[in-house]
Parts: sequence; C-alpha cells; structure tokens
Amino acid sequence: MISLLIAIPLLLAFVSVMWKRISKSLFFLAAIVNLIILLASWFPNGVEIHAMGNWKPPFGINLVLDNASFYAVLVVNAFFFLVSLMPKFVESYGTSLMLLMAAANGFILTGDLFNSFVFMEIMTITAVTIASKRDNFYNAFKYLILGGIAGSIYLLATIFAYTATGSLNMAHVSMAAISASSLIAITTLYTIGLGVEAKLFPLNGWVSGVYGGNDLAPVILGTSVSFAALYMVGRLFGTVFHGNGAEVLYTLALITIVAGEVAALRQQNILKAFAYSSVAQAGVVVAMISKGTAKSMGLAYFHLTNDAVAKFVIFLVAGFLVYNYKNLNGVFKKHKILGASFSMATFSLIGFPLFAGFQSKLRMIMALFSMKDFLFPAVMLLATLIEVGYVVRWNVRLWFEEETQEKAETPVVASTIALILAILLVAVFLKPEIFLNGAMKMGNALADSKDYIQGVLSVVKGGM
Amino acid sequence: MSALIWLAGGIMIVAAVFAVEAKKILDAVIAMSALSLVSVFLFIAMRAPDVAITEASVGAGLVTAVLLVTLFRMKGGDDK
Amino acid sequence: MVYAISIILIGIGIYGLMTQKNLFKHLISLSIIDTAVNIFIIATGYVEGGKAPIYTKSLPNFAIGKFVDPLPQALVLTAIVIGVGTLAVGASLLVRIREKHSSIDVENMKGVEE
Amino acid sequence: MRRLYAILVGAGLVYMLFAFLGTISPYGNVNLSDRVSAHFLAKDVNSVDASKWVSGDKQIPSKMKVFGKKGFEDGSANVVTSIVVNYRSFDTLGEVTVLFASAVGVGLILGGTRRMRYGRKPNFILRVSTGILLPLIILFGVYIFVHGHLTPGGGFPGGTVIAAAVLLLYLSNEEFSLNMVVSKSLEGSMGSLYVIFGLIGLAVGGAFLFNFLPNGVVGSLFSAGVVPLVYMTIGLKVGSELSGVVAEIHEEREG
Repeated sequence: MISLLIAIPLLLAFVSVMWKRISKSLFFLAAIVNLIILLASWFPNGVEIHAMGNWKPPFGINLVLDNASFYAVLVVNAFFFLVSLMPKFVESYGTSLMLLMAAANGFILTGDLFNSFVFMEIMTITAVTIASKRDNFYNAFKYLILGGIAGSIYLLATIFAYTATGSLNMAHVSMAAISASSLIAITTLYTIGLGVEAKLFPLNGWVSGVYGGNDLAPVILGTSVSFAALYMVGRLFGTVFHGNGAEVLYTLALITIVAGEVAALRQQNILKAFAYSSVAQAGVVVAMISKGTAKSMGLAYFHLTNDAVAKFVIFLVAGFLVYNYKNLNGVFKKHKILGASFSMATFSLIGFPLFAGFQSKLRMIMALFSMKDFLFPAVMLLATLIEVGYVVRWNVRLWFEEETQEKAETPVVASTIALILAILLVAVFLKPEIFLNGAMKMGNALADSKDYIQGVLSVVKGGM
Repeated sequence: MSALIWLAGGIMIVAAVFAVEAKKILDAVIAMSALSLVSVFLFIAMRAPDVAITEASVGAGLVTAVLLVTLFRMKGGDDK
Repeated sequence: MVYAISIILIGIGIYGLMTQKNLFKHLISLSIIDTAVNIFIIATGYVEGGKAPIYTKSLPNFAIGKFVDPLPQALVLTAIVIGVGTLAVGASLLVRIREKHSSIDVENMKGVEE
Repeated sequence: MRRLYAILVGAGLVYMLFAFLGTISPYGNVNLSDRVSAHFLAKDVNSVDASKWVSGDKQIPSKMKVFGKKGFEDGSANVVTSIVVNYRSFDTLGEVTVLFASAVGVGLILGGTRRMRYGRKPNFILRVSTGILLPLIILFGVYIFVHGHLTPGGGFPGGTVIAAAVLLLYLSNEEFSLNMVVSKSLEGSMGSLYVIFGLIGLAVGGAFLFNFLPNGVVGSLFSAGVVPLVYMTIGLKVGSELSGVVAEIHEEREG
C-alpha cells in the first residue's frame, strides 16, 4: 500500500502534462487519495516494510513505514491537502506540487540512503521551480546552487557509508560496526548535506530570499518540505548513527537560533521576517533532536508540528497581504478573520499561554532542565524575548496603524483554513494529546534503532 | 596506465582552473566540456563503460549544447 | 590517486563558487563539482585488474575479483542525469535573470532583492 | 580578501576530505565480497539469507557460469543495467522524475511562445548533412536503448542521442520548431507507462516494480524480463523530455 503514496502523485503528475487544464484537480485528487491511504494504515505500531520489486533488504530498496515515518508523512500530506484546497494559489504549479508531494513522501518513507538522495534532488528542483514564481529568479538560482552543492556532499556522505558497510540500506548501516574515524567522516558530510534543507547556520542564506519572494513558496516549503528535511535529521542522527556527531549539530543549531532571531528582528519585510523566524525554529528543533533521547526527539517534533501549523497560517496571511497591498499599515481592520488567525498564530509562535506553542516550549524547557542542560534553555528564552519584540511590532503595525488603501477582496477559502488552523492551535493548548501522542510515538520510533533494524532486516519477503 | 591517469588528472585540473578563472564565459563553457571529455577517459580506465557513454553523450554533449544556446540567448553573457 | 584528483577538483569548484561574481560561473563550478564527485564514486568501486561488469562470450563466468563493483556505476548513472536536470533549470533561470536584471554579474544586477 | 577567504574555505574542505580518505579502502583494493554488489554480480540475491549476510556470513558462490545460462533471477548480461532497471529500479523512477521535474521547471520558468532565431543563414553543408545524418542518429539512439541490457548504454544515453538529433534540426533550420503537444504527450504517456509497469508488478508479484516477465537466456536480445521494455520507455521518455528542454530553451516570449 505505502508505495502508492509515491506512485499515485507521480502517475497523476505524468498525466497532468498531457492535460494542463486539469492539473489543479489532479493535484487535489492526489492529495485526497494519499490521505485516504494514510488513514487506512493508521499508526502501524511496528515496522512495516515494502521491498521494491521483491528484492529483500539490504539488497533492494525498501520503503519503511513505522510510527516515525507515518507521523511525518501524515503531517506533510495534510499540508499538501490544505494547499490543494486553494486553486487560486496553485495556478500552473499543479504538476510541480504533485512531484514535490511524491518526492517528500519518498524522502520520508525510503529506507535507502541513495534513494533518499534522489528524492532530495527532486525536492530541490521542484522547490526551485516553485520558488521562481512571481519572477523571483535570482533567489531561486541561489537556492539551486546551494541545493546542488548540498546534494553533492550528501552523495559523498552516502558513498562513504557504502564503502564503510558495503550496503546502502539504512538499517544495515545502523547495525554495522563502523570505525570511529569513519563515523566522523560520514556524520560531518551528512551535516553539511542536510544543512541546506534543514536551514542550519552557515547554509541558510537562501531562506529569506526564497520565502520572501512569492506567496506559494513559503507556505509549502516552510511547512511540508522543512518537516521532511528535519525528519531526515532525526532519522539519520537518531536511528542510523545512534547520536554520533550530535555535538556539531547541537552547536550549529544554537548559533542558528540566535542568528535567525536577530535577523528576523531587523527585517522590514513581513514574509522575510517570519522566514528568519522559521530558521530559528528549525534550529530549536535540530538542537532538541541532537539531545538524542526518545523524549527530546518526540518533543522536538511536537514543537515542529506546532510551529509548522502556525507558520502555515502566518505565511498564508502574510503572502496574501504582501501581494494585495502596497502599504501594510492597519490592513487587519479590513480583514478581521485573517487578522485574528494571524495574531493567534504569532502568539503561538512565541509560546504565549492559550496557544500550542506554550505547551511545546514549556515541555522542552522542563525536559532540558531534567537533563541538566542550561545553555539551551537560556538561548531559547533569549530567542523568545526577541520573538516577542517582532511579533508585537508586527501585530501593532498590522492592526492599529492608520490605513491608507482600498480594500482587496477577502479570499474566502484561505481565511477559513487560516481560522480553522488557528483554532486548532488553541485546541492543542487545551488538549496537547492531539499532536503530542503522535509526536511522542515518533520520537520513540526514532530513538529505538533496535526495533528498526529488526523490522527491516528480518523480513524474508516484501509485503504490501 | 597510472602515468596516463595522472596526465588526464592534470589536464582536468588545468581545465577546471581555466573554466573558473577564464575572462570569457564561452571559454569557460568550452573548458568545462573538455573536462567532461577527459573524465570520460577516466571512466573507461576505471572500467565503467556505461558511465562513460552516458557522460559522453549527456555531460559533454547535451549540457554543453544547452549552455551554449543559453549563452547565445544572453548575447554572450557579461564579460568578467 | 584518482581520489586526489577528484578532491582537488571539488576544491577548485568551491573556490570558483566563492570568488566568481558571474552567475554563469557558479553554474559551471557546480558542474565541475558534480563531475568530480562522480569520478570519486567510480573510483571507490574500482578493483585492480577487474573487468567491466558485463557478461559476454569471452567473460561468461562469475568470480570475485574478476569484475569491478557495478553498484557505484549504477549510482553515478543516476547522479549524472540529476546533474543535467539541475543544470537545465539553472540555465533557464539565468536567461530570465538576465532579462529581468539586465545582467548576470552580481555586481551589475539592477533591482535585486535578497 | 574574498579570494583569500575562498582559498581558505576551499583548502579546508580539501584537507577535510583528504583526512576522510583514510577511512575508505585504498584505490583499486576493494574486496567485493563485503559489498552487496557481489550478489548482484552473481544474480543470487533471492537465495541469500539476508539476516545471516548482514552479520558476516557472506554466502558468496564460487565460480559459476552466467552467460548463456537460463533461470537467473535477473537475465541481463550487463550487470549495471540489471542494477539500474531491476534491483534498484525505484532509483531510476526517481531519476526519470528528476528529469521530468526539470523539464516542467524549464517550461514554467521560460514560458516562451516564439522560436528564437540565430539570425544567420545555416551553412549549406549543415543543412544537407542533417538530412542524411538525422535518421542515422535517431537509429543509433534507438539501438543504444534497445540493447541496454546487453551492451553498455541504455535509456539515458539513447534518449540523449535522440535529443541531440532534435538539436541538430534546430540548428540547421531557422523555421523548425518542435511540436510541443506531441512531445508532451509522449513524455507524459511514457512516464505513466513506467509507473504502470510498477503497478502491474504490484498487482502480479505483490511488490512495486516487480519483474513480472520471464528472464530468458542471459545474453540474448529477448531476455531480462521487463528490463528492455522499461529501458525503451525510459529512452523514449528521456528523448522527448530533453528534446522538450532543447525546444524550450529556443523559445522566447513575445515582445
């Protein structure tokens, strides 16, 4: 069944080049079918694999569905579904979005290192295509170059893993006895390779340009694709390399947080400001993943889910505003629903009580204290202070300043979606189990490499 | 054989430096194409005929053509 | 030694990316890095005295040490094609950058927002 | 200053990679029996007990004849092909998708409608020789991907050769422009066909991209199950896709 998650969007994408006019409907169809497939295989609570072409691991390529990959795929596909509900947004990018969906699913599900490289490259190329919307060519080009280098380094890392273990299968690499010097080489190269997509410190120069250049790119790249990339960080450094190389990741992530927040505070463009904020949040998640325990990873993905939902709302609203108004002062007086959902999402971002962000931030800080780590909570509190600064500034400006322009038409579907997601954030505060259960299951599955190895390698024949 | 490989490697390194530093973009594209062609020799020396054929037709052939057409569209690009 | 060649080529590519101001050069440097990585990968599969992994009338038997490793070659086939895809997208972006900003030199481009 | 910084970063990376070189086996001195590819070469993956293999019992068969024999799990004489299109066929599907994504991207980014002109009359020799060479080039491309499982080559170089023929047409004739409807339909239908091959495998053998045809004798033209079919599909798809890219790059916007 799970191979269909990739096969269906791919098939429909190939079909959609022949009938360009229905590509939006096909995208909607693909998103719906994927959600149905996912609902049919709800939290497997074990490791299910699908061996491609019936070649058993470690010889062939296999897709792995366990609690971790299931939760990630569910979140990613849910965001794609939400985007597919807004045909105005998709325009002629239906085919690219379907390819991106297939690639993100494949990237998450695959149990093979080289296969994940292939899917990462598809993600990069389609993301560049989407980033070039609204003539944002220079930034898309920068992203392409950085993504290309990262891809090459990722490939090198994969080859080092292959020469060290003799196979490309993640489970096999995970169980193989790799020498310490070899591990250093592999993890360093993977840190660089994933650093671009995971928005780590020296490699995140593309983010503001790509997210700030049009309305579609931040909504989809800042939520789904970034979730997929950060899932891979957890899978590689948690499951496959058992926490080796996490110190480098931890240091880089802390720098990322501070640098991202400071840049967000200084930024005058609303989309770019929140793009930098998304960089900082990625830093928080990576630092949390690098702590390496099941609980810390579960909380990291809980925080990431909250952040992705909030960012979806923020980017949706901000993108609409930036491309319909020249001057943003006081525009929320005309769009009360959009304004309300935007404010709720931004308050969730800073971890204000009543919203989901509070739950995740509080839990993370508590967990860190119990681990005797005081540096990271300090950085996180500092980051929160800076966040309060720009969130309040933007809210004041968008709500209370003198308005100057004609009213643009309110997008009905988009504002409904934004409102529903904002209410979801409140619901998560009241009942954190909505996301927390899945995220904790994901953390457990990522930390438990024994189960993963057992589940992948003990299978004699690939099932559905 | 190993002397030949060193020679090929030397040519490739020179071509790469030239491709990076050349004043004219056209020269850089040609140097890159030369680098691809020499790498075909390395692939054959390492017993990878499939890769050699693909690199010869794709890397040295089509890519160069696409870049040259692009360059033509940009009226020769900007000199450095 | 092939390793050394490919690593030096990677270094030249990175150097080119960081010093050159012409965007076309960035694309070319990226392509150099791609080629270098491909050479590196093939080199990891080379077996001294091995033959190309194709069974023919004169090479009908399987034995260890007789053939070079076919898997890196399969990976490189994929990697080459991926490189072409990246390059084609990059080239078309360059055409449009030139149209919009009237130059592809980072220092002469007009109206760039980062 | 910038140059010095670049040299430092480049040298740092080179130094790092050289340091990492110590962790992999020296050039030309690889023991294939530690790697999965030994079993790809021996075509006996199905008879290997994977759980024992990963814990050190490599189960390598001793000398055995492969060429001209029947009954292997994969029937192509070219082992690289059997990895690309059978053992790791899913990678190849991804690879086809990368090209497809870039063709879609080039189309969306350029979005031209009018053919660019070179503004000079094509050379007489070029025009005449194109007429003679074109069928030969296309034939050669088709030959490469039909024999992909026997000789070096396959769908990708074959498709590229066909695209080169289209490029030749563009160069030799100022009026020529590719019929995009035909090339897009070919591209889309061939891509769908690959996925459909995979889905047939899922229905017949219970796994996506399962090889559902008999393998035949290693070394004959009609062997290796679905491999030749898939390679033909890939060849046509890559050919139409890259031709599409060549065509798009020749298209300009109006005005």
